[in-house]
Amino acid sequence: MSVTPEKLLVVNDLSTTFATAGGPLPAVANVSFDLMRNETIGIVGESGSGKTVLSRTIMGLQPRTNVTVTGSVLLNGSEMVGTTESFKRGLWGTEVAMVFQDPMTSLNPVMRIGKQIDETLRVRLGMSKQDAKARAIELLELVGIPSPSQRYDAFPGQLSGGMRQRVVIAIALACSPKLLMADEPTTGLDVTIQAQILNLLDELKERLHMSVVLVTHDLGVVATRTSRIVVMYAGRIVEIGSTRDVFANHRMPYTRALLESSPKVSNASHTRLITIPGRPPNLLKLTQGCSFAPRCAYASDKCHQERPELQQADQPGHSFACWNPLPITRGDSAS
Amino acid sequence: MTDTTRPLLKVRDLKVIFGKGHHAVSAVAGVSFDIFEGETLGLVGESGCGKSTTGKALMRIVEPSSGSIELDGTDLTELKRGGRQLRNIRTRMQMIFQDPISSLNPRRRVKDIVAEPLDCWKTISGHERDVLVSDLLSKVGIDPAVYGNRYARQFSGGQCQRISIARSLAMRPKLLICDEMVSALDVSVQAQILNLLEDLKAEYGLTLLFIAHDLAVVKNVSDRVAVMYLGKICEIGPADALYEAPAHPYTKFLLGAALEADPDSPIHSQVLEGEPPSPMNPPSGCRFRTRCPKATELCASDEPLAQEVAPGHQVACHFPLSITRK
Amino acid sequence: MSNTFLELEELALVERPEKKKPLGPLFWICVGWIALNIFGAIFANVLPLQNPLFQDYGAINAGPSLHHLFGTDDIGRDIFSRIVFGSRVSITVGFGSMVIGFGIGAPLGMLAAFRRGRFDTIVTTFMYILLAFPAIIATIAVLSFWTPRSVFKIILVIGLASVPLVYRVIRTATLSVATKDYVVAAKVQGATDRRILMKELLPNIAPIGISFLLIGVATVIALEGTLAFLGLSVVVPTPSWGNMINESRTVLQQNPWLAIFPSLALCFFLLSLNFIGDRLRSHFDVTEVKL
Amino acid sequence: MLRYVIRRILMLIGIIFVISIGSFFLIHLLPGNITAVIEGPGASPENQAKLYKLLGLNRPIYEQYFVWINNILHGNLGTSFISQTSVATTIGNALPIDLEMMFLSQILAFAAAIPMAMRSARKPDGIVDRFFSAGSFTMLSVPPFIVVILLVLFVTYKLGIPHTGPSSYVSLRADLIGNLESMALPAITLALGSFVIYFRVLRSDLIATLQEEFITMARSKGISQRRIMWRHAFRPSSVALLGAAGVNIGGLLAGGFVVQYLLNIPGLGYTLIASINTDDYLLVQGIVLVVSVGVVLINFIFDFIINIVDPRISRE
Repeated sequence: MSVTPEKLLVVNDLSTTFATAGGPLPAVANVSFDLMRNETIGIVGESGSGKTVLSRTIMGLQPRTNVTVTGSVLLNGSEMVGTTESFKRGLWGTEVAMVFQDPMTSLNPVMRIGKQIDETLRVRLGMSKQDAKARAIELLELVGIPSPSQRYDAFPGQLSGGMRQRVVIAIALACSPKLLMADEPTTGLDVTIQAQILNLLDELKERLHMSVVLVTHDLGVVATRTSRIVVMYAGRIVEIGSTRDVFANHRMPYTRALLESSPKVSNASHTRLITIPGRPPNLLKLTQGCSFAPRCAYASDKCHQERPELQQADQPGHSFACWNPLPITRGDSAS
Repeated sequence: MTDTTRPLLKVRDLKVIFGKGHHAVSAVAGVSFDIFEGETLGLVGESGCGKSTTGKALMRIVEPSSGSIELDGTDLTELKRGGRQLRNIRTRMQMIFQDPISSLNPRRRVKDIVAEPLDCWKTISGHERDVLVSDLLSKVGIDPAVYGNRYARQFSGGQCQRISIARSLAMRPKLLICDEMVSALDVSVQAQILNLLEDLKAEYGLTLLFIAHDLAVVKNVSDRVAVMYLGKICEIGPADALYEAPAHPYTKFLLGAALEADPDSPIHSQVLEGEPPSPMNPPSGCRFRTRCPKATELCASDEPLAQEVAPGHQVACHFPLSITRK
Repeated sequence: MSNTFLELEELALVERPEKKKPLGPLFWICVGWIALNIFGAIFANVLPLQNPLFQDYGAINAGPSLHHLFGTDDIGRDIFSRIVFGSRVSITVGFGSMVIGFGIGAPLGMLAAFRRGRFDTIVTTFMYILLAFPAIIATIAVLSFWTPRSVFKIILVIGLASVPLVYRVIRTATLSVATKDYVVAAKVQGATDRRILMKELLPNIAPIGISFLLIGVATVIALEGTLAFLGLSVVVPTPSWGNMINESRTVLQQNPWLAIFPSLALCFFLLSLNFIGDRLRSHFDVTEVKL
Repeated sequence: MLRYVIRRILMLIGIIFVISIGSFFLIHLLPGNITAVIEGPGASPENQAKLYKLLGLNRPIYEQYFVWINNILHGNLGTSFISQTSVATTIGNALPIDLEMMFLSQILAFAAAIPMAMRSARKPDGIVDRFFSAGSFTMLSVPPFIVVILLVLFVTYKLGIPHTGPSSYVSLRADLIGNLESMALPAITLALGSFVIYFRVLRSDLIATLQEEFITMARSKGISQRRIMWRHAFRPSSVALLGAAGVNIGGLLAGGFVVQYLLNIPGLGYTLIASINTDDYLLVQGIVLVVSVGVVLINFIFDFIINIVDPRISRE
């Protein structure tokens, strides 16, 4: 295999375009990044930034009709783009698994949760009924569900949101995947439950030697739990780098806007928030320039006419897409 | 700006019970607080703690089971349901809802939505009404000439929330209840709305009850903050002081679980275990005791009453965390 | 404040594009067909049609010709004219029953869903009991005992039998609207119940009601056809689509036209109604209510 | 769950009570002297006395009802004064034919609707789906009495199989093959009507279900398309289908009556129409009562099945 063993996932020039009544909608455009083994990477963006579509395209879970995917996704040496569903089916669960955003809708409401875990074990690993049940109960215990053998027979409706998300994680882990895609895994949950789930994911990642892609709109979620961050805007990567660089040495004005417009617990009460005007753009009506230019305080004519490509920043592995980048303010704090 | 001496709204022992008999759920189990004229009181808590129900009960959208709600000396709980007096007093207190899109009728024009309270009460009409509506729309950043005649279904979440704010201000209310008004919005839009709210509060001399689950958002807008758990207020105090030195163990856990967008912030491995008990069958004594590491027998037998730990800072706990100020 | 105003100026505002499909030419063809039928029914007397009861013994069981466009039946009556006159019964019964059904069911359903509480519980329980009652059997039973049969009685019986169904649809539709925040918001502004019903609820329920009404009319017309076919509708020789098809049975071999033309008239009318109803339903995006 | 079952059973009793009152009062819609109208011209005083006793006509109306219901609970639906046979016996002879017809038609309808809906839902708006949907929509507008006429025209003239007279029905006990032959046309007619409804309901629910997140979740587990369709999508999509089936079987009766009437199948429908035409009011009343209770029971059973299929319903 031509892939270096450290790189579990290599995404190269990946684009996902939906055919809609209003024309082609480029939900993800020319995205490239890679992921090491045992690494956690964060993908951050607002709604419509393409982060969810990106995570599904990487898995090959995009809808089957009215969609075009180009580029390449190398997952542990296997190309995912352009392959058949049955080929991808062989990788789903064992190589890559997914934790979905809303635990209320991602479990089958009329199937007992035990059966939903069993199914994977029996179909994918060919386990016997008894073995699968025993393993399912182990998995429920692993994700911290109290009295797992009783919960095995519960329907999803009988569990709280936090418990359901634990079950979703148990299903994802059933066949010991090497890569876990977590798409907004804590968005609908309360803060205290969110902390529990994020800690659980961290702990399981270490125990099971997984890599994790953590997709979220919440910078707080990725700040302390990822080594690198991808910032997305209007379907493109606008900045990518180590978590520290993105937070402290960001060069793209949008990254700064995202950081500064979110209120912080450490702010004094009545702190005036820094806002950016407008809202994320309509992907059907993108201009040829930088997508952020209409909202950007630093935008020049060039920004409106020509799209900036990702360029290397001072720190290794840190790039940004901007014609008028912010000056480096806080110096090099990368360790 | 803040007249902290005169309470605009006095809430005493407010209870809301849904259902009857075995299935009764006390969503709000005895809540008391004051909101002073010109201040913003933040009401924060996790889902199911009763914060939204409290907000709705204050407007009597949800019927309180007992307790009193006094606005400027009038007890709302004594007014006849559906009566003119109750409808009238609602013009002095307004509410903004969580889901911006569902809070506007998709089949009505923006202008008519904003004018709805005026048309209900027929305070002004004709040209005067149109001028006021245009003025309100401009104030919230929507160009009345361009967008006034559009239907509500054509607007995005942030814009719908602006229209909702314009509508709520039409009758010049004194109190605005904001129920999770920014939680459905993207961060960049959320910041715009929060700033707009602060500006309008100053301009209209509003008093706010800001209900939200997001601790950072609540702190950013509030003068004082009340923390709810399982239908009761466990701590209330000045925003900065409460966040800096929480006296209730629950508040401390809640703040510890809040994620800071800062790679250097510590990960709290000490997270709150378990999940809140069912409000159908709440624990005896202190409602937090089943998850509290400091709970003793006293907590199981006696319900803690609110006690003052610092001026204006009250906590309902038998063993409040010590407050040390620098 | 002017800065927030400017923030929005430069951006396209309409972000939630309406995904509506246009109604399409087929929709308007159907509307036209229904209109034509109703026109024919109303003006059948003044239109240059042959007498539907006149028996032309010179042409018995004749096929279509210039003189008898759709041919004649076994006693020489003109089929075309009988179909036009026969539409009167179908259309009157179809719309008449739905007027009764909606007249009673719709206001009750709206009120129950809006008021909730004891009124809702009582009315809904009562309606659900009636709903479980097989309306078709009840209709057949009442019509077989309540003689002599007339259009008015048929309308009354079918109309009353449809009340629980209409009630359920309108109540469900109202419930989904009445729990929306904009209804609560209207309450908060001090709107009276009457105002909320008229300004907030009605405009949002009307599209659902109209599409259901059209599909209901189609169902009733099919039912009337069935009743007529069984001899339980208007008394012969008054023509109706159903009894014409019934009469054709005995001469099916000699004169298939007698069965085919009224059947086509009935089916095209039903198809148009169903199509209009269905298209309106998707046009108004009525997903929350299953009809 | 138990609370739910008790509530449903109480409701069932209430409904049957209402039905019995409704059926009882039907008789009172008749104009003039009831005994004379029911028995028609030439009624013997002896028969009049019998009917008088059955209805308890000299007592107050509520007592009349109790006399009547008491008789019915003892299996006495009265004796037809037209044919001089027991109403209960007549119904007992006809009922099995209806049940068989219903059973055959529903098997056919489900056997066609389920695979076709699944095929359609797999690619909504694809060529196959458009064809199936347009076809089913058109058929929705063709009432069963027209279907049966067209079928008869087709079978008799195109296929050249003569459609025989009143004796065409062959009983199940006499000859299985002959019975199925005589039941083919009515069963197909009724099946078509049901199929259209089942196909449309299941298709739209399947399309909605397949867009749910838990289906994507199931895909991401790496299980086959077929398994997803049957194990994950079908069950949550079948609630509306079962509901429609419960309601449809009631509605099917009218269609069934027409088919029996037209094809001379001596089921309840045929008997009902015949008794209406001969003014055999007691027989009409008996059939209405039996059929109504039967429909209600079928609905009750379907409600029950829905609860087992979807545990969310009884929990709320």
